Amino acid sequence: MVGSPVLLIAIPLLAAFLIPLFGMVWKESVRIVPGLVLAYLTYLSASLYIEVINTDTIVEIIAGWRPPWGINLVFSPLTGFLTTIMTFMGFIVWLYSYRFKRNVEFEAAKKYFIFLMLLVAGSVGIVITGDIFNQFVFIEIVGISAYALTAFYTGRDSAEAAFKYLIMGSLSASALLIAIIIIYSQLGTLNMAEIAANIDNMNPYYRIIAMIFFIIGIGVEAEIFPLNGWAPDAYTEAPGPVGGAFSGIVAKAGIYAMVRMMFTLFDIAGPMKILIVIGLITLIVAETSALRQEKLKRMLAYSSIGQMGLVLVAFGMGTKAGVFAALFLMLNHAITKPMLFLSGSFLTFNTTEKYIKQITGMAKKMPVVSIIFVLGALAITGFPPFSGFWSKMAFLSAAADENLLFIMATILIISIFEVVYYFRVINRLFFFEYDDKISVEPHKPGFNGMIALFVLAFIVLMIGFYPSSVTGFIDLAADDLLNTHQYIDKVLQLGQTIIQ
Amino acid sequence: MINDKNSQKIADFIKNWARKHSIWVLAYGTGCGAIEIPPTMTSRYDAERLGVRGAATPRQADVLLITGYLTTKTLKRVIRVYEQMQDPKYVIGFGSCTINGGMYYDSYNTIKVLDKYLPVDVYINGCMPRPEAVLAGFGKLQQLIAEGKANGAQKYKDDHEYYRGNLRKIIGNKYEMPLYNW
Amino acid sequence: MDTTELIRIGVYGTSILLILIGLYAVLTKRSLIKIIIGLSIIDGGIHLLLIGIGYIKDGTAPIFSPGSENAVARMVDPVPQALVLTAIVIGFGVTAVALSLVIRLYRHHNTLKIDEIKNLKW
Amino acid sequence: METILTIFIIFIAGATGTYFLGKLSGILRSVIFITTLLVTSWLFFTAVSPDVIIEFEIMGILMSWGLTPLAYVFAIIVFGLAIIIGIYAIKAMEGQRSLNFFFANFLLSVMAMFGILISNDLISFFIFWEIMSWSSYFMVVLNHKDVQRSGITYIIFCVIGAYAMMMAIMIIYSYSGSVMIGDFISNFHAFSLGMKWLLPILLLIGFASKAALMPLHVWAPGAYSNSPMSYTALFSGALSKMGVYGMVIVMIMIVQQIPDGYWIKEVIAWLGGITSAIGTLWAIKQDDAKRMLAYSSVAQLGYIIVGVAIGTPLAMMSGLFLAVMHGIFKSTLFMVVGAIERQTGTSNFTEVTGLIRKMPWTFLAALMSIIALAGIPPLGGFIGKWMLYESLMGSNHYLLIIVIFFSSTAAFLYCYKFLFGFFLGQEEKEWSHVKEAPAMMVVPMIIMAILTFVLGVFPGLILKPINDGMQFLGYVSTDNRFWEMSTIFNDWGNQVVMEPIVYTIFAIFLFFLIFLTLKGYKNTRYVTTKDISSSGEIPREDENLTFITGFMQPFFRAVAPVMKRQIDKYYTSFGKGLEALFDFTRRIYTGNGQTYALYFVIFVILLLMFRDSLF
Amino acid sequence: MESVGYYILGVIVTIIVAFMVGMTYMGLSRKITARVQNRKGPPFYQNFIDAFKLASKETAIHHGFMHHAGPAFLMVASIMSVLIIPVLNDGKWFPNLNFDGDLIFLLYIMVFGPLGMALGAGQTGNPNSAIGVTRGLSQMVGFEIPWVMALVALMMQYQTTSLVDLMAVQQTTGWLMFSSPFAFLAAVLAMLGMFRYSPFDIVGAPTELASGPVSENGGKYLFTMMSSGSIFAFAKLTLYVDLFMGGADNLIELLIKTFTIYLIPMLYGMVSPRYRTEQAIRYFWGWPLFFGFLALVHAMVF
Repeated sequence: MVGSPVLLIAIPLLAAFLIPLFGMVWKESVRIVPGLVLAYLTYLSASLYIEVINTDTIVEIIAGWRPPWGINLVFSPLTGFLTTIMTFMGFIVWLYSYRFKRNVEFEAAKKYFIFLMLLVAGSVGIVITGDIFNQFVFIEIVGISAYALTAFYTGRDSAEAAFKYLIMGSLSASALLIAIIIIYSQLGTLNMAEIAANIDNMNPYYRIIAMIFFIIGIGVEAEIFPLNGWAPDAYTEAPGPVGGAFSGIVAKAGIYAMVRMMFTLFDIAGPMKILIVIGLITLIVAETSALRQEKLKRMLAYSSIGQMGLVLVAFGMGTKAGVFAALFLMLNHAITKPMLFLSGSFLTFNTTEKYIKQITGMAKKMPVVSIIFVLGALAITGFPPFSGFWSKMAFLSAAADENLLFIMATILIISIFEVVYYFRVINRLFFFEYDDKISVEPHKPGFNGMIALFVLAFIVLMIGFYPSSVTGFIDLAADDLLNTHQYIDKVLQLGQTIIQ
Repeated sequence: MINDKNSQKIADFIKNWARKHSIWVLAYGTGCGAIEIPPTMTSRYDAERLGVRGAATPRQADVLLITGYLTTKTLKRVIRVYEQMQDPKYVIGFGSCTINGGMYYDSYNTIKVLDKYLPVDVYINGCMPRPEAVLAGFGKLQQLIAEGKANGAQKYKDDHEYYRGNLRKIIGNKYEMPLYNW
Repeated sequence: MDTTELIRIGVYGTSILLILIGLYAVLTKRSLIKIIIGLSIIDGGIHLLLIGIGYIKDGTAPIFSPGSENAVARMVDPVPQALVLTAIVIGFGVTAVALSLVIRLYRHHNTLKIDEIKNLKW
Repeated sequence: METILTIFIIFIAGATGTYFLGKLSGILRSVIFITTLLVTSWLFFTAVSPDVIIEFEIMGILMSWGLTPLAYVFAIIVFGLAIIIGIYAIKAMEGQRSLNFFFANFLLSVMAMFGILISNDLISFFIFWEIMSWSSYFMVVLNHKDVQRSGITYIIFCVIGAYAMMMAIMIIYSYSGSVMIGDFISNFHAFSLGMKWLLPILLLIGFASKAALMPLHVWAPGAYSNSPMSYTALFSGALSKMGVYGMVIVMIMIVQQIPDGYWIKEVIAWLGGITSAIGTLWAIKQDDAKRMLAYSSVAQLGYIIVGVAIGTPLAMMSGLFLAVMHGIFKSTLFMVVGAIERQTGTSNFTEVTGLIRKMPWTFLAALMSIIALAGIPPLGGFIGKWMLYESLMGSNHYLLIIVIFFSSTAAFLYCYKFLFGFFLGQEEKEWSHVKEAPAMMVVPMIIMAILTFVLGVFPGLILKPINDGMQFLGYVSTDNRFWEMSTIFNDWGNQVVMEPIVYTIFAIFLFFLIFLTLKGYKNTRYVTTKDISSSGEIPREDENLTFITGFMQPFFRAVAPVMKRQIDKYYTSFGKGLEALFDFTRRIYTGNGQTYALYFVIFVILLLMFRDSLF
Repeated sequence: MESVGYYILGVIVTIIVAFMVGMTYMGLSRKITARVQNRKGPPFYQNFIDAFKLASKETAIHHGFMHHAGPAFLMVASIMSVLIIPVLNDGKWFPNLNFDGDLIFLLYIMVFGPLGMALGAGQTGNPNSAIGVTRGLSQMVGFEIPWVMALVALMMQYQTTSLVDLMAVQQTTGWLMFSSPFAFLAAVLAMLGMFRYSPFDIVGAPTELASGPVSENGGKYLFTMMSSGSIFAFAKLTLYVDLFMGGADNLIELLIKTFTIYLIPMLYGMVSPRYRTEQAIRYFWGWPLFFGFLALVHAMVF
């Protein structure tokens, strides 16, 4: 064993506290240490993941308390998959934002990296924890760091965005807490496996109420429709890499929490109407809103929300193929959307408004970044031979298996809008003349940022040309999510063995 | 193929016969004389029985019919039209005005003597000449054609400078005429 | 209905009332500060609820001390208390962040009216 | 198996090389570009045969590549056009923007088309289809002209078609577990009745959108006219034929298996007929040559679709023959427009006139292609038209024949307008400096023009592969029944022997041409177009006497009721309405944090209310 | 299989006969018009004189290649159509190219001439020519529709696209004029436009367009056009006779029948003023189209 899953949470938390101390010694370490930490986390997560695939799920017990009572971490093919993506994306975001803005001085950079560490720690925690209250705590950690990151820039409307996020976040935390209270009062336990094992004993009335509050509580992070008013604002006002982190890390954690709750905690088998309905509404509202956006990041934000809706629909089908498609969509989205955010952030670097019209003709000045942006756009709209196509295909195939023709049609129609707004931007970028009056001053992207973009672009192309490179992992993860009994057994057996 | 004089004569005879019986007229209705053309062509006098027929453009016409007085303003246009016509081509001066100015003998802006500007083959006298006179004029022209004497075009070709000089006196050098179109 | 039930209903009722009051503040008050107060009231209500489910009549502190091993039945459930402590801490943190944001907002917009702070929309 | 893969690799390597090495020098770029095209074509024509099939697996889906005889016909179009247009493009694109991108993308497009033709399964078909879509999209907007309007329109219709197709493919995959076209066809009878109707219709929407069938044709004018002409030649000539290719397969292999599928055929055939009529009418109205040819392409594709949809052996043959012919003459015309635009800087009839003496070879190419387009006997277009009419006659589509004939007759109007507008009419001083296009552009055009003639005399040259392709589609061999090398037959055994006719026509033509030219040759001289009989008035040099504005006005006064309703307008207002609606709905995000909190509460209440139906 | 020389001889004879007959008919038309207008009128051979004069007239100018080629195109169309249309029923006298005389081929070759002519007219650069051409093409779109409908009706009724077959049919069933009256009506009304006599003389439109497309052509060009026009007129008349009146067994019968047909547009034209272009198109899309539909219905029912 290369390490323990607990390190995945402990190290970034520790790093977050130590960064200011390092900063006192050597200012540059504020920027370097997070990178090292994230690189290590990625390595750790990946190697653990490979081990998990080859052997068995790791269930880690914290502080010696046995699973039904104590907190346990579950590092299964599913969680390992997501953790690896998250840590990797965290590393990419670090790579990109290392000296993101030279004018960001030491204090700001310190805060930024502290909160980034917290964000990654919280997100990873949400995914690998096996305890609902613990999950709540991690959600709050993610929340607080996200508020802080959103409000990173002073002098803009970022505080406003952060405040909206905060209102929604605390309301949702309250709802989540209520759900936890209901479950605890009914079942007397907080352990997911235990809850899952006993969920049938629960009063159906309370069960549904608890589920509703869960959905609401997690829905804010998962960006489902009526609860996502904060998201466009936060994505817009947060620094570019943070937007990437939100879409690549936080939203994934939120979705994970939601589906884990639906699939494992409440052990719903078969299609989940609620997820499909919410997902579809989210998708439609977000994509149609994105169609009319004037700001680049805001458009990307709405697109991100829409993708989350799509993922929810895919999960909602509840079949193996649906889950597979959903995980594939998550993977692609986690890679592509940060790519768009990061490259878009380079393109609009020298403007605070981030209007789409301000990138008119930028491809002449920043060709490589523009091409990567286009690559991302083509991938996310599902044009072959890029990565998005395969996930979209998997999704449609899953929907067709379930005979959900209406949903297929709806999603394809909505995809047309998606194509339209992305291609509008591409047109502006490439096929308009550079205009001194409206276009922004081009920015010379840093070396590290370009590396980050190249890595992402490589992954997009790799998945696009050779999807089998990732489908095996996704397949295992999907199996893991669907096999509730295995989960319960794995966690509770551990408790049994320790008792014996 | 047939180059000797006799056969040339025969060919000319046939050609002239055909030309005689097929006279396509471009009536340049410059003055009041134009009013006499319709009666000439229609039922009562029916010039068509002689093979006389209107032509729409100078390219197709054989005869340029100057009906009446010619103002200095229209002169260059008439000459232009004449120059655009294809050989063989003939000019008929119609009415007194084309001969000596007629009732416009003292007008400051009409052409008194058409002969100075265009090689007129046949003049038709009268103010106005009645259709009978017009038909008589066509008859005279046919006679001239048959005899091979209607060689106004040749005259124009030979004395081009003379005609051009007269034209220049009227319109000056302000207006460049294009090259002559044979 | 014995007193336990009464107390329990009382606690639940109070907590729900608190939550509703907080919601009322959040939804209707236009001042940012009042909204934050509302959020805190909601938090308070939930904490009360959380404590309430662990309530046992004449309960003792959940401390295993020598000599009172047989008092396990009368012990109140320790978990909600642990949870509520955590939740309070988190609530405190959130409130602190919120207040700092309010300061920023006031500097930037020169107002605390929430419906005047909507530069980001649509 | 390696050959197909090698061709793809060469294409990709060529595209990459063209893009990156092109930055070093233009000559290198051209050399790589042409070499790629030549090598791939050579490999294709020599080493690819219908027997070879590659199979491989992606994401657990079995895919296979292999050439079918039907695809071979279209591959001839694609590769033939690609080479000729490629040579043309090198010179024609000189001095234009983004050359590296253009040539690389050109290769990608050709590769995508080749991929479509080589695909035996729906997934790789779709992948190449989409590659073709976006690569052609980038060409449409490459000129930076009317980008947001025509470009977006094009991509919308691309994706509408593609998504309809994808939906069908996914249904097929999930129902039958195989994406092979062959499996789909043989298993089609096992689908439920609803699916039997839905699947072909979805697939047809996909193909029709590329083939610019009537309600889905609105992208064509903008897209064709805005891309560089060197690409539009390929776009209209070869790329739109991919839609036809798909339609052939669907109409013949699948629609025939539907009970009452007859109606689909009828509807498509009528749509094709109406498309051709409407396209022709709008083509006449255009003042810009590119737009005119674009509408003309729409109309011509209408004929092809009629032939394909009717589906009798003769009709199918005529449709495919017309597809080949359209590829030849329409791309020539687009090349002509490209040459004119390059030499004069504009492609508007109302601006350019009287180029015939400046660009005689271009005119010759244009004349031949126009005659072929109009379907006038000595050239190839006639063969296709003849077979089309005969097949319509033989299959009792009498009203359709009237519609087709109307559009074909009305086509003379724009044919004439094209020749007159550019080449004939008054020679203006403004264009006196214009020179003939460079030889590298003229020669391809002339080659194509000669091809129209050759195929007019010997239609058998192309009818032979078409016959093979049709045998693949399940028709009985039409050997010696519908065609010989120079003779065409109809359903009732009537025949036309093209050779003597063509020779007679040329004999008569040459006789009178020589007569008219040589009679009195010594005394004859050329005069400019200023020397015209204009009532004696002498046109000044700077005076534009050309009659071209409002060219066919009387005709349009007669057909005004038909022209009043434009489908574009409906689409535009629909789009505007949608955008207004979305503008309204996105006001849900009011920007007020309190409102979001309210949504939160409402959401809770809603979920609680509908908990029974939702969970 | 006769020799090629025999064929060529037949072709030349056919052309000459067509030329003579066409010219004579046109002369007769002028004569008859004159008589109707209470004039004496030119002699019936006036057109020959005109043609000869035009041929003998010098043509000193040309406007370029298409100016030569335009009339040649016109000639191709008229000669090809006269070669393809069977002149007589047995075909011994005029052994021409009529390979089962295909009707669709004929339809296209017949519109080829006007288009070529239009190209020739285009190069002269005269605006009047272009206006005339647009009018002519527009009108063509007008009258082709009822004409094609009539043909389609015939073709569908007898399941052939061959003119020879249709002629053979009439040997047994009698004239198609009586068995398919609506087709005949539609075709005859379309013929009015085809012959371009008044009221459909909008192409040349004397005094309005200065003879339209031919306004720059004199001498040899006009001669070619005139002869082509006469050959073409003969071809069209023969086509009508072949289609609707059972063809002709000998030349006399042919002349009688063709002249009868020829009288229709001629007499109609004498008493009608000129239409405007759109009026002409609307005319053809009115009653003729209606008759065309009736013809189709008739052919479908019977």
